[in-house]
Amino acid sequence: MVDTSWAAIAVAVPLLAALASLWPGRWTAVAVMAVAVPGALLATLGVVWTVYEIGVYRHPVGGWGAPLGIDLYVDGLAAAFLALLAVVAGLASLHVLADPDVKAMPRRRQSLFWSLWYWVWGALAAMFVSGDAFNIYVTLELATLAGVILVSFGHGAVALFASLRYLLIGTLGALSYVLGVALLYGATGTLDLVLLGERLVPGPAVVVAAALVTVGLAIKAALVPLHIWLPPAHGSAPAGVSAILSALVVKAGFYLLVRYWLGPFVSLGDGVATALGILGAVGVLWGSLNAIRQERLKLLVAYSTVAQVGYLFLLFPLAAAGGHVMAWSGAHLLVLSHATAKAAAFLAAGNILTSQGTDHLSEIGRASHHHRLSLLAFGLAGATLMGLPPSGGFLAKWLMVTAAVETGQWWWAAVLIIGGKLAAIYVYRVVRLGFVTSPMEPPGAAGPPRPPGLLPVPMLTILAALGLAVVSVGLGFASAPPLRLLQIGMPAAPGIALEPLP
Amino acid sequence: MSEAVLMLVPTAPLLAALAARLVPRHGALAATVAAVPSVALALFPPDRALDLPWLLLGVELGIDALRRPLLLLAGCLWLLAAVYARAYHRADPRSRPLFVFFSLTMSGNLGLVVAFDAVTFYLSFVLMNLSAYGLIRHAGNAEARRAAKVYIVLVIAGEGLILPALWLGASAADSLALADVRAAVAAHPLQSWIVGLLFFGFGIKAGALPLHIWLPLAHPVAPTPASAVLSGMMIKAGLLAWLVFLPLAEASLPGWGLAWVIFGLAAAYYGALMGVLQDRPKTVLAYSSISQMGLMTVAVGLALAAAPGPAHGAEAAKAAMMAAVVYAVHHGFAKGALFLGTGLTDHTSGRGRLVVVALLALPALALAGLPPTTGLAAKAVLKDATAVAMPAWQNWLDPLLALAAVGTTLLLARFLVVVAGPAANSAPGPAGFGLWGPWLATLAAAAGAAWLPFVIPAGPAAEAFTAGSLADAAWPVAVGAGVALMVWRFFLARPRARPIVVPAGDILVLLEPVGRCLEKMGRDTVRRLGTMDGRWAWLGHVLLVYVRFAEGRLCRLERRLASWPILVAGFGMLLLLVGVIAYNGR
Amino acid sequence: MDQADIYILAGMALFAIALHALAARRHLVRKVLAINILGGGCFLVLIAVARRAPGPVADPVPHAMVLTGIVVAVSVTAVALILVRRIRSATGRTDFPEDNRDDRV
Amino acid sequence: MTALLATGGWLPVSVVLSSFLTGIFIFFLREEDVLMRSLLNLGGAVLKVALGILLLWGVAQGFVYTFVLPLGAGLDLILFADPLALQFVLLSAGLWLVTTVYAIAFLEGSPERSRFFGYFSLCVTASTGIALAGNLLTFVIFYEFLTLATYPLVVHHGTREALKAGRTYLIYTLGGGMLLFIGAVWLQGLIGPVVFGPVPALAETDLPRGVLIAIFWLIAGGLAVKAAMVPVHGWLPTAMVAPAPVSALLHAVAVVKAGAFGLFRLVYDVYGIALAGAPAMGGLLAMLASVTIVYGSLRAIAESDIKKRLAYSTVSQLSYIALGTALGGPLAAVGALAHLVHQGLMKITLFFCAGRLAETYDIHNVHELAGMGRRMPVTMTAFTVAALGMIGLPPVAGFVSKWYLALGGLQTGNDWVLAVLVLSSVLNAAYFLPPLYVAWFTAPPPEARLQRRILPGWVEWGLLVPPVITASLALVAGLLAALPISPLAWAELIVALRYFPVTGDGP
Repeated sequence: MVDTSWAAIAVAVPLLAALASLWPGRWTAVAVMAVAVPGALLATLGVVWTVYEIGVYRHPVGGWGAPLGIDLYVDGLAAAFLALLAVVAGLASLHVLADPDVKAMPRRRQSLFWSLWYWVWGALAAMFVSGDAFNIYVTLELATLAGVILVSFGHGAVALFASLRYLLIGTLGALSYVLGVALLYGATGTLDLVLLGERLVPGPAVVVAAALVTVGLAIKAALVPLHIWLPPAHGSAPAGVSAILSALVVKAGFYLLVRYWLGPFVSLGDGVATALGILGAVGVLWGSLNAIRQERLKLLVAYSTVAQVGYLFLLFPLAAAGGHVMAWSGAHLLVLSHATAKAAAFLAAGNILTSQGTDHLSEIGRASHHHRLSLLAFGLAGATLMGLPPSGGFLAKWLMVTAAVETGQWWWAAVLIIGGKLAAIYVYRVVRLGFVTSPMEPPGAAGPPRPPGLLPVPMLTILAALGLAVVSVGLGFASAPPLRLLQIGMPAAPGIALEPLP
Repeated sequence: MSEAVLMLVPTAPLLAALAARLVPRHGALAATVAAVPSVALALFPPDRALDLPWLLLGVELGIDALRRPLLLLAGCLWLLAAVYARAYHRADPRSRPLFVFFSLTMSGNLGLVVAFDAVTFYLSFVLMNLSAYGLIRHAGNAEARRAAKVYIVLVIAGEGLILPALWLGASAADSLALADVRAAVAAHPLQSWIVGLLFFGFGIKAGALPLHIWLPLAHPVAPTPASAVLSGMMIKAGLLAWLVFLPLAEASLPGWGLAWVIFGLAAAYYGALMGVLQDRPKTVLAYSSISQMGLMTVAVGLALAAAPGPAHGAEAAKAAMMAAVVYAVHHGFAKGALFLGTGLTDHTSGRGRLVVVALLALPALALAGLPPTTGLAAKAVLKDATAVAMPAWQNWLDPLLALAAVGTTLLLARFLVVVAGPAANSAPGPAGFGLWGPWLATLAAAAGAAWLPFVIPAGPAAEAFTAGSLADAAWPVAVGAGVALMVWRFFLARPRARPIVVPAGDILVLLEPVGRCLEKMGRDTVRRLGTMDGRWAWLGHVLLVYVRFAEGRLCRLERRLASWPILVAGFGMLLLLVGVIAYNGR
Repeated sequence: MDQADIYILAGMALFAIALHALAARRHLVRKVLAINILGGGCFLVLIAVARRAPGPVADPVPHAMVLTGIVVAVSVTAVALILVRRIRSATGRTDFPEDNRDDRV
Repeated sequence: MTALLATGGWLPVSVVLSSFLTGIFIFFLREEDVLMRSLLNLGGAVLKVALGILLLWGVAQGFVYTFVLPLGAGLDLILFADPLALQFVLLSAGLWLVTTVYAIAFLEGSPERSRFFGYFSLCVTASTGIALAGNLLTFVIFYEFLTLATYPLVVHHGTREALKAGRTYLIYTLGGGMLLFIGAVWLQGLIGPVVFGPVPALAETDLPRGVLIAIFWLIAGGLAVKAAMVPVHGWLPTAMVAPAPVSALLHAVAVVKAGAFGLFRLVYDVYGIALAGAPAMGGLLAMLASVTIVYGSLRAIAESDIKKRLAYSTVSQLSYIALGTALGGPLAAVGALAHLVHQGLMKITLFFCAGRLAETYDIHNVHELAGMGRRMPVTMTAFTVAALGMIGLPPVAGFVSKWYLALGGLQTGNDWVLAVLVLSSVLNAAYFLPPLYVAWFTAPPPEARLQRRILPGWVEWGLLVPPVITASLALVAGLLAALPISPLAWAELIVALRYFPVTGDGP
């Protein structure tokens, strides 16, 4: 019998780290990290291994079992998201550890920061392995709450406004969700997602509940037109925070929508799937166009998130139309590669901002040599955002377009492709800066001296960004294991035979 | 393995070119040595062809009855010209590039003579043509530049005509061997196209009528030794090309044959007429070459038209081909001697000059066909060929050929007058043995080479000396000389008489403005093409304006989305939307 | 329509009213209050759902959910109020820039 | 040794990786580590050539090399070595080696060399990847990778002009990549994985004709961008702002050839000539290629900037390959494939020479070449050989490919091809002979007006030897075209495999 408690450990480690971090001091941060990051990675590996070994499983925490205790529900999707969380948050932790902005905070604020940091991590981990609708609400709200406070660590009043707006809108989404869950419970008498699917009888109350759940989660996932909280929040938070918010917290909304709409809500028909797809498509175009006109790097990256999340929603119509395996694989590979790429992009942007004090595009070009590696990381991440090979984004788009072609819905393919080209425009606006011969530094063989007014960037922060970027590109080659993992426990669409697992 | 020496024919001059580049002092010597293998092979030909399947697309070199006299001519002329050039260009500061081009041209010229396959022939032809540009351009003055420009334009045009003909032939033959190509052309559905392309493509080199315009320009400006080979051998390349590519002895094309004959005769008369109206010795000689090439063109025409018949057609055509070759050898040596002698007149004065002019009369008379020169034999062979190949044409062709001889006589009389006149340029130095020696050798060769048994078969050679043919040959010379004398006596000898002079290149003077106009038009068109990309710039501007406009709208809309009432309204609408759709879909 | 249904509808009405407040009220504290009322509406629905369980005893699970929800709501409110105060002290404002037509950021 | 050779797919992978790893290492070198960087560069290049030759030897022995990396969801990354792939691999690897020598000398003392050489290596990685790609997906991956790796080289100078050119480059190539992507995914969505092999993927298809044509033109359109066919050629001349080695290797060989190579794969290995020869596909493509050939030549005449003229000449010459591919018929295909190599050798020589002229005498314009034949005889000789080859004069290699193209046109009954080739030859002469004339036959301006830049001795050699080598190769490739190891013979082998397949395994 395989030990199934790895999932619980993967949740517990960051939560314990959140507690431990409350003890102030830099060494605490280092020590906690030295334990928590490898610990979480190890636990995640355990989860992945377990899923590979025994497939989908439930782990009753403390042995109580549902419905009294809390059951952890782990399938390939959950394991993949856990792994993503561990990798992204782990590398981002390195960045935060070396981030001069964080180091400049007072000690108590630093410890608070770290505590909240692990809190988000723990909340997300708990959410991914949660099979219970209400637990999801709690974890969702915890992640939001911790995220909000982390955003408020950013510079100036803009960050405060952004975090309050994020809090209010996020809570609106969470409450809408919980209202929906209440109605669902009223209709079915269960909170367990699997049981819910079995017991769900479509009726007016269920329809209202589904609408509330869907729209509430859409807010969390920043689906256009409910995305307006995202750019200011992600644009003004500290770099590491923006990274995990954009890479993971937003994806959580999508993750839950997948859980519901490829789970219990399947019986509500394809219409909503198409609507979600259309909104996603609008999001792709709208987010990209807005990203193109941004003058600030972090806002550009933030709007790019709005666009990239839009792609994910194409999963619903594609899966509904039968392009199941391809769409499922593609969309989730896109989640993985986009999360890593977006985190890399935010960390790179943060490095530039920290060093130069501004992230206005017109200013960055003046010190491009100094930001070389950061821009390289951004460029690599950009390849994924554009969907260019050899990156995970490319393969993901290939799969999704194939799904669109196979199901005869070429218009979704058009969205994917046009979005890629728009992404190329905004990525290009940044990447070209890396090649400007800058007037601030006379080029010379001995390497230019640091221009005045630029702060040094710790190597660790750069490496964290580069590492994430490399992961996102590498997913284009090493995509077989994650794709295999993702297909474990993949909800079967009617009439589609799953590929046999090797 | 004696056939392996054939490889030396084109490669020895290539090495000489390299030597001339590296050791400029001995450029002429290298060129001289480089011509030796050709002469030797012409005298002692290998009995087999050299097959080099690994080279290019497969190279085959060889010497046959057709090529042997021409190889002899080419080898001797290049050799003698090289020796001559050694002395002639002793003081020339630009002798280094000259000998490089000289040797390269030689390589091409000799190579095409021994080429048995189309690619090697074409390669040699191109090499010769392009390198000759350097010879013509050598003087570097405006006249030379003009001549070179006209030359290169025609050469490129010629390539453009030759290539498709070669491709068509080689494609149909599925082989590169010239013999196969000829056979394929004989049966090709596009035969007229190919023959036409060949006529004009190689006609440029052979000085065929409307395409001759480069010759009178090029010969006077090229250094004398170069002119000698240019006129003596290089223009024969066009002739040889006709002989090896046209389906001679494979098919009878009377129509094309007639065209060739007509063009040939026209060139013979036209060249004589225009040549008489020139006032520079080398220009006169150039026109003489055009005129003489006309006669060889007639021979090709005869071969082309040779009446078909079992066994007879092929033999007849071969006779006509040999006539062309014999004539080429005769003319080549004579013209070489004339050119080299003309060069000598610039370097001599007084008595020496008189001697030169007197000796120059010998090849001149030979060209006119005066007995007992090679000219007589050549003309006899040509006449025989007419009789064998196209008896039907004989009764009008013979008189016309005789008339051409009158023209030749007149032309050469004019040459002698011009060359005896005051020297065009001051003599750079006295002529030593370095100039005299090769020239005299050329004279000797001109007198003797054609009598070699493999050039003129014994039969026609003996036949040439029968009384009838002697008389036949003599009267045009006499008439020509008489006319010349009369013209001189009653017209030119008067004081203040001014001869009519036609500018060298005759119709070129008319063509040049047209050419310039075309060039300008071409340039303008091309330039307009270059600015065409700019034409689309307005589209970009319109797009840009539109994008800016759209961006403004975008900003406003995004800001409006960010207001709370709209957000909450959006939330509500979405709820409604999802609800309605789900309600309908359940 | 039984009593529970009325409660459910009332909760949803509360939700709707709070939504309106969230949209229409500019003062930050009012928005925080609106969120609280929003939460109140949800809890009311949950309680009503608990009442619908068969048998004499109300379903305990929704009660537990409400309790948890209240805890979350308290935390949210606390954090929101802190943020409002900090906004006030940093900028002297008590409303969002996007709600104020006069000074949009 | 034989046993080692016989083992699977490590060889194609290491061919690709040899430059990839080098490139990655170079990125992290400091600017002043000249020796280390040069050693890495040259080592990678030599290794790549050695591996390429090993691969060639193995394939000649009859081994089949296939490397498969499953990407999940039924997609595979396949690298394999067939004779066609090998030709392009050896061309890229060999010319990369030569260009590396040249580039090290050319960029001596300039900034950002680590970045330059890093991307330079990545470019070659991409082009060998394209060569060895065993299926359409792999091809697309490396094709786009090439775009990304080339962009930094185009904008290397960082000037406004360079950045503008880079933008143009990206607009074109990403647009082309998009078409290719759509076409590839569409095709793959319809028929499953498209594997390149002896039997065309669409050999027995029942897809509607309209769909086939649409997919063909999507893919061909995407490839045509890199192959710089009219009307999507605009990026190539503007990309000439890049340093000379980039123009030489990428815009003469790697990038543009990737497009041309792809067209060959598309016509022969995806559609099969029987299908792709249709008027709506191959026929139209041949027409387009012909238009490009003539148009490129005309534009080249109009340009007096040497590099721009060469660029338009590339536009024109590249379409010879497309023409030969599209015509169908074994001879035309042989011509196309031979030209793939021949044009690379000749054009890279021309760019090398142009770069050397610019570097030594600051010469950028045709008119400034006056007297250069006397001052830089070796360089100008190399230039001349290559230029004459471009015109199509024997015995330089260009003649051979033109010859086969012409015969191929006749073989397939497309007699009009002769007119195109002749017209193009004449136009080629019209723009290549003037520079030769100016260089060899006109007097140089007075010494005072023309300052020769003093370069270190090894730099002079580094700039001189590569063009001499490539020019000699171009000459030898033409002179010894009939030898069994010539590019022509290899092209004949490749074509024979497609037209006259032998039964049994291995080529």
